[in-house]
Amino acid sequence: MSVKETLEWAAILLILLGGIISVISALGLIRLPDVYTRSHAASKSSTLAVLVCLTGAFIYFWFHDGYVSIRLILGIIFVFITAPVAGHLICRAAYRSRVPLAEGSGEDELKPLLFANEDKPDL
Amino acid sequence: MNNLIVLPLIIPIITGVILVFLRHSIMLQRVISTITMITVSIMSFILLEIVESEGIIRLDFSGWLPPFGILFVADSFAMLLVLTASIVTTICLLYAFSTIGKQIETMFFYPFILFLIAGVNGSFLTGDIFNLFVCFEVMLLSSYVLVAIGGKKVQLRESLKYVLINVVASWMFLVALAFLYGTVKTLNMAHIAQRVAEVGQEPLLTTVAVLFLLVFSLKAGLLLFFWLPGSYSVPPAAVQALFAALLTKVGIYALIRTFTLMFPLNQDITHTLIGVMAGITIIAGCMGALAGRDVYTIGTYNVIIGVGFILIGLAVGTEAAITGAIYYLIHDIVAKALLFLIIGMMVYLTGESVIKNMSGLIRNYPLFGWIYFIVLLALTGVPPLSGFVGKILIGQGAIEAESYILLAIGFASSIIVLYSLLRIFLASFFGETTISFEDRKPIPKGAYGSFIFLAVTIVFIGVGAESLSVYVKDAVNTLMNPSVYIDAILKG
Amino acid sequence: MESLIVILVGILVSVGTYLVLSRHMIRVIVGTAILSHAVHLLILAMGGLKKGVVPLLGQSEDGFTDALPQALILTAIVISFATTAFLLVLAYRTYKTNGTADFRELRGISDE
Amino acid sequence: MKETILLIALTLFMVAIAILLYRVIMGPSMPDRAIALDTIGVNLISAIAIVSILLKTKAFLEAILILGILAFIGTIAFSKYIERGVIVERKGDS
Amino acid sequence: MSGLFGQFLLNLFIALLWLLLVDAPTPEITTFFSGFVVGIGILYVMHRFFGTRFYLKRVMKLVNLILLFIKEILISSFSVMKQIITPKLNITPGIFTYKTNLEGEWEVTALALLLTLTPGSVVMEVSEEGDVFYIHAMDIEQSKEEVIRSIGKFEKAIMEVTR
Amino acid sequence: MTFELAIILLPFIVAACIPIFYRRLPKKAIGWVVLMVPLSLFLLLTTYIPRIAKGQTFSNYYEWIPSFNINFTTYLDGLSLIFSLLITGVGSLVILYSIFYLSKKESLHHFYCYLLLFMGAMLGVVFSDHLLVLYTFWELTSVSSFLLIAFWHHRKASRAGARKSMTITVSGGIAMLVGFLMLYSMSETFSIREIISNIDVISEQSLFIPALVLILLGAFTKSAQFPFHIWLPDAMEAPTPVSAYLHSATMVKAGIYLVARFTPIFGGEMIWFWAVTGVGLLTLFWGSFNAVKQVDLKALLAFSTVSQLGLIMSLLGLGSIAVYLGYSKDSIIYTQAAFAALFHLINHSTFKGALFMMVGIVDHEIGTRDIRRLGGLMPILPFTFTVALIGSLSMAGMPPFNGFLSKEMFFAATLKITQLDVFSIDTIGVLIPVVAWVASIFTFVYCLIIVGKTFFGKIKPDILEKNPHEAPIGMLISPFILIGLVVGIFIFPNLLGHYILQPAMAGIYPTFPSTEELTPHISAWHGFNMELWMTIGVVILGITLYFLLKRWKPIYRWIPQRLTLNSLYETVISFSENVSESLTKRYMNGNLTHYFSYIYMVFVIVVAGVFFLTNSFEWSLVNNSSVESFELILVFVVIFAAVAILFTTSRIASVLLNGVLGYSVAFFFVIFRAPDLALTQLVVESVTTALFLICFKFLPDLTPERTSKRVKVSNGVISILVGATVTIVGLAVVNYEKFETISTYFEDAYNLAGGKNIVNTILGDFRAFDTMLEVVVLFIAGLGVYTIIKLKAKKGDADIEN
Amino acid sequence: MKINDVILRTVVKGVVFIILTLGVYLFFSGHNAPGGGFIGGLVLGSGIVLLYITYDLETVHKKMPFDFKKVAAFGVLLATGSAIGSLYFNAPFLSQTDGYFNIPILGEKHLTTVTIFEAGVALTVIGTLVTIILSISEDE
Ligand code: NA
Ligand code: NA
Repeated sequence: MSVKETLEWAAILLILLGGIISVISALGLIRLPDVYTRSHAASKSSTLAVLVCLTGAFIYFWFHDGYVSIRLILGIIFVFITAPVAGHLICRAAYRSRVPLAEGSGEDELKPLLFANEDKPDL
Repeated sequence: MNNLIVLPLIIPIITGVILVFLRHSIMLQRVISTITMITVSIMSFILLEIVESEGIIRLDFSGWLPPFGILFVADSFAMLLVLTASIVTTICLLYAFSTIGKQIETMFFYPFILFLIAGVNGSFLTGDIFNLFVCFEVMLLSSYVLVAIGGKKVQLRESLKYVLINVVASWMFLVALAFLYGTVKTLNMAHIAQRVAEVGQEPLLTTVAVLFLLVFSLKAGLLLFFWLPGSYSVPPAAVQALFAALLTKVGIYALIRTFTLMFPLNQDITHTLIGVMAGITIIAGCMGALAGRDVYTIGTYNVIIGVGFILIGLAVGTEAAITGAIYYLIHDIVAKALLFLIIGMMVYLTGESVIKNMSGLIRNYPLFGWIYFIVLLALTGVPPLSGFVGKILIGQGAIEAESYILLAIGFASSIIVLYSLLRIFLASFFGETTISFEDRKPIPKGAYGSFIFLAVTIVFIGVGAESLSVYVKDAVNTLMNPSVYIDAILKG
Repeated sequence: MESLIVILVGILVSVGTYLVLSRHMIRVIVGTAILSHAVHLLILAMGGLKKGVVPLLGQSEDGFTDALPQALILTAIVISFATTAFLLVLAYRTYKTNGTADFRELRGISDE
Repeated sequence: MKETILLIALTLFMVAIAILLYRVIMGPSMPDRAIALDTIGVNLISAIAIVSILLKTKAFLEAILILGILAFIGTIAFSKYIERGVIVERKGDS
Repeated sequence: MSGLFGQFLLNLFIALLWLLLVDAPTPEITTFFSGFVVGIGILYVMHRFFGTRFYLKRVMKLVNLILLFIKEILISSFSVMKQIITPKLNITPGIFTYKTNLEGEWEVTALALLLTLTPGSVVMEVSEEGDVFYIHAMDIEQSKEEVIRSIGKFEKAIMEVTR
Repeated sequence: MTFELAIILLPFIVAACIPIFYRRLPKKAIGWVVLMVPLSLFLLLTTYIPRIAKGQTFSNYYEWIPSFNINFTTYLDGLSLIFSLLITGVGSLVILYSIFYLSKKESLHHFYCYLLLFMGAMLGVVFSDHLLVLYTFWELTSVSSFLLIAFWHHRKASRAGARKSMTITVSGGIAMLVGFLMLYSMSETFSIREIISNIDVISEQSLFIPALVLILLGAFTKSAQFPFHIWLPDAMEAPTPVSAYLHSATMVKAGIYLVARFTPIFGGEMIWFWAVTGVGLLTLFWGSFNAVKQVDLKALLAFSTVSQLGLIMSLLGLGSIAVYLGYSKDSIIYTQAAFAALFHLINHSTFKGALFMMVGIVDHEIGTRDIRRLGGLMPILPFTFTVALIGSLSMAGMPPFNGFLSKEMFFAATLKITQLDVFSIDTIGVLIPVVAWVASIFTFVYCLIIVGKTFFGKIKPDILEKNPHEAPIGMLISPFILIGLVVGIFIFPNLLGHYILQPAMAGIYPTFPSTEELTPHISAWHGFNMELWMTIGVVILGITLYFLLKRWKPIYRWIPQRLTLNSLYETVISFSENVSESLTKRYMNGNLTHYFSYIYMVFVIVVAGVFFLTNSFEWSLVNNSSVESFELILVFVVIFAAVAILFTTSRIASVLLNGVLGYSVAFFFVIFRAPDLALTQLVVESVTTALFLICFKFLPDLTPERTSKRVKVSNGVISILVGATVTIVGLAVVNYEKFETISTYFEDAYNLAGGKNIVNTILGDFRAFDTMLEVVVLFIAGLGVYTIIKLKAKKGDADIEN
Repeated sequence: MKINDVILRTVVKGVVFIILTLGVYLFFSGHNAPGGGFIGGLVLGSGIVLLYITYDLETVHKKMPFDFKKVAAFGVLLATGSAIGSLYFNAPFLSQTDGYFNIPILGEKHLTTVTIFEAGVALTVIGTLVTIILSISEDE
């Protein structure tokens, strides 16, 4: 198996890996108890899935077609940068719109700050 | 020279856009829009002359030969309608100047009107079925805004219904287009006609044709007119007049074009269907007009009756009937515009729309009243006014084709038209005057000007019907012989 | 595939139609959006699906998929977008002035 | 073989999307749906990449970037909507 | 002065981006120029937004930072997936605070992003002053320690790029 | 321009001038100026008499719309001449009378303008050979009559009467027009003379009888024949000169004219004979019978007019038998009925005109026309009394007045016809003279009423208080001229017969070789024949009935008020209005959802109906491309997302799910090799979703649909049917592979348009025009959004519309 | 506690450049690759909308003081105007020409009038998109 062939296979396996990670994190979105924990699955493992997959695709195009796709790199960078931001924003929005934490959650240092006076929330 | 054909569409669009920049100079907007529409009218007339003398001319956009590119086709039928529509728009603009109010004028009223007429003219001229869809949308979007312009409660309510129904209608249009492309694999109307003829308009193609029938019926208010009375009652009078005059006519135009050019071969199904729909439309329109207690209801249902009557011409399909349909189409554009301008003025003068709450208008506004009387007679089909020639030709056609039921419905509807319009005349124009001559609101000069012009046009179309006949006959020749159209597009 | 898509279109149309027959403005508007999706897919299906390569010259020169429906859909999408934007605004203005988003209450018979 | 694996991967992504659809439909909270939709978008990115390989074309690579951008903008919009009910504010620091 | 310089850098960056996007077989100077022109256009539209510095000097540090990002996402993803796959969920989510020494929007942002990528934690809020992070942890016992352990490392890596 | 055209045009020209110049004239002068018109025309027309009497006719042809064979052919023959003389002659007298009758406070310019309009129109009717031009003038007479009836339009009754007359006469006119069109389709000419000359070809065609019926409808409505006569009494709301002119002397005779004109065409038909004779006799009887019970003198005259018109009509019917029999020595005798018709037509105009003017004077001087309040006026209004007496006796058919002559001829004709055994006359034909005779008795009675109740008996005290006196001389000139004619014609009937009636007979029987034999010698005394006995019977019974009036008048109450034709008419109108209203309101209820249901139902019924009717369904998978498993999953994702929207109760969820659909569609675009579409769809979908969210700030959340299960089920059924319709047609279309697509042309995009992206070259070049307009659409939408938001109705702006 | 948008704003500042650049790129690449006036315009418009979402009307308007209605109108004028141009040369309406032009600095470039047309399209899309979003957001 030539180097090219090997790398192509690596790319394809990366893509497959991405698919597996994706399914797992999707399951996470079903399984985890509240929106905050689900956002972990979304902003981390789902992101990883796409990054792995795009990397695979990048490698494949590079070695199969000899084509270095800047778009893919940009896509990777973009997803990479924005995924945590999205997670952050959604969590904040959820919290401020009073989506409750899952039962059995531990301390909540934000609550006294935002909803100290439950009757008069400072929104 | 062929480039001239695009002017009735492109001039209004460009000036419309320019007027956006002149938002706050109302005078300038008025002047420019008037000049624009006069120019378009003149251009249309010149084109009509050219087409009549030299035959169909077409403009292949970007120079792509049919059937590959989009094209405009000017035949006498299209040009007659473009000319009439442009003239009527000019008049409605004149009316709008003195009645519409600054607030609406600064809200791009004139651009919307110009876009509307651009869409209308485009629909008449295009030779490409998908482009027809796009032209419809130009017209519709403008009409959406114009129904709601003013922002009154009822306006918004009715315009929302109007928009939604038209959105669904446009959706049906797209479905029809999908099926059309899926079968004949082309979009050029002449090419479609050729291909449909090649396989003898097989059953599936007839199904597609019927789908188009429904789509255009929704636009024309043929049977599916539910949207019409509400939405035509709410906008400012000038807009109402334009709507009543033009919008349904575009649908009618499309129906005539579709079933004379593209799908003329299975008339047992298509034309029978059109006939049944036209008959029901007229009956329903008559019932609505009879039931009407206010000017808007009576007026809008008369629009519906008119639609049904014209389409009897198509359903009957003989040369005389089609000729009549064209005459009646032209008449109806002018007469309905005038009717709605008058109705609008009545409401403006009295602040009322229920006829029994108005009285004796003719005492204070004699000329106004007599002009209404003229339009009443014209719409009834009393000779020698505009409705007459079309009516008798459609009648002749119906007799030739032995469509006696349609004949009976069509001619009986004239009685209801007369009865309903006479009711307005007797209740609102005649009777005791409640306001003294000194206290009356004056009718703006511009409005009077537009009334008089349209009334004169009505008389002219009737008395001078002969002067139009050369164009109408040419139009009919093309409609009755699709090969004329097809050859003009696909050969040479 | 074409048949599958046509059936899918049919299902979308049913859903869209049902929504359009609702009383609430938002449902109706969402219904029209779904109808749009459906018809776009339908147009594409009518040109034949997966019958050729991406209609870009220079990548592969044999057997392009039908590009014309794609162009038509593009136009349709934009028009549909324009309409939807206007529709939404009109809907909320209507709601604000008439005080209801229910079409049964927007009949306008009562105040005549 | 390669193609089969790619198809399997593609199917996996689709399965993930189908699972995520459950979250979009069931909620329960709005942020849940938003996250799920965002994730569907992200998964579609992968799917497009795979389809590009399968179809041997570079034509869809822009779509990847665009989808990334849009998923991001969409999430911002949603979170603002959920948080403030308004997406575009009139004045700063409201 | 430094603002203008930063903008110039940004412009170059856009031109570069352009060059990459155009994706010609061989990068050409003309393409770069057109990219520069595009950049001028965009910057003209945007220039008022650009008030702070942008340093491209320490590329190496940046690469370092990027690698850190990649490492973090790998670790954290796998830790999340582990949780998901574990038949029985055994976690105690919660929210805790962290006060940072970093200042300036780029620094704060970078740190927040890094923290979000850290296993088990998502930054939920930043205080008005921009110095306190409110962090949601998937499992508060474990994450709080991890965050506090690695946070100094992050701050250093960021400052190496920015200062 | 010929004289004939000038004759028609003059009234119109003067009418058009009145509104322009009336302000410059003294009020009184208008009438005198207008009087010149009919007077000069009358004089002009009299110059035609000798030539026409010699058998000459005058025809001229003017082009109007030659493309559709609509031209203006004037035709002046004996028949036209009679009518035109009546129109101008009576017209002159009526205008003269009006000058004194109408107060100067009235809007005289309107009055004379309408009157001239009518005159011109009426002349047009009788001078037109072209059917459509005839129709044109015909409708114009209805219109001018409408305007004249509504002259005092501030009165409710005037407006109602005007509406009724216009509705009925125009409807009849429309029926007549259809009949004309049918004649045209059979004969391919609009010329009456040409139709007559082609009659053999036409009468065999299936449309012949329908045309006959329709044309008769026109004639009957116009001439107030039963049951259409109901408009005429209401038309008495018009000023009395109008009643005298239009509603007794001229317009109502247009129907008579039409029947006379068309006798050569339709005369041979049994249906024509029975319709014209039967309806005429029925009208004659019904009119006279009802006249007796009237208490308003004008109403009485109106019914009497109805009755007399019926008489003339029935005579024309009787005369038509001669056309059936064809020219022969024996058939000539039946033409006498038509001759009598023409004769009575003129006589009626004279005495009825006089009587109307008499009533006008009574009304004018006494202030009422109610016979219950009148009486003993003979000493106060001696001249008027003279007019009343002579007019009434003539109408009653008494010598020495012209009515006697024509009445006798009428009786003779009815008797004569019974001897025939065609058209089942031998069985029921005996009724003809009987009805005629009975009707004449009632006629006699009401004539006595006119004179007796008004001028004899005791004078009512409240009338005396007003100190009434005889009318001014100006008002008496016209009635006296008319009664002069009444007497004059009795004395010299054959002068009229020879110069006026004889040439007109040629118009009714053009195929008969000589008019000489069609012209009987009229003599007052013709021995004690059956006719005379009938007359004597009429007098005896009439006088008896008059004096026993109180005894038998209650029979009028036998007919309940609800069942009178008038209330029947009102009921039909209000019933159809109410039914229309309730039906229209039921489906046009403003409910958008219902409208959509109707539209979708029509969609399903029509499209699916035609689809199955034409057997269009065909489906095979031959043309289909393969399906991969991931695609299948995607399809299910789309289906689930779509179905979920149906059940969601959160607007956000529905919009998000719509977003899922949009993204999925975009992915389909990817799978189906449409990169540009995918890109656009992605962006548009996102922006649309954002727009939804932005607008949600102003919109309420979804509420559960509060609809009944029935509605839900029916909506569900409709939706499924719509979807199914699209699917089945779609499947058939997929299967339809007969044409090569035009798209292959675009594959040469690089050489043709210099672009490698085919879709983009289509959008930017091949179909750039679509793109250009689509940009405009987008722009309109953007501007529209701005307008809708910024332009808000002001608070004070009440919703006056709707 | 007031919302501190520092993370969002910072990232968006960076991301907007990518979006805008991509928009311009898509605009130009349309003729030979996916893209074109519409998509370019939409992406550019989305970029601007992103700014509005991230900041607020006032701030963005201060920094980008355009009347987007006029931008859109100008776009339409450009699109129709480029079409009208062909009337001048007596070519069929909307005729496009293309050719290779030698431009200083840039060297020989392939230019077509389609580009002007597409620029009009793009401007209209941007203008309309932003107008719509702004109008709604400004509504009370
Ligand atoms: Na659409
Ligand atoms: Na649509």
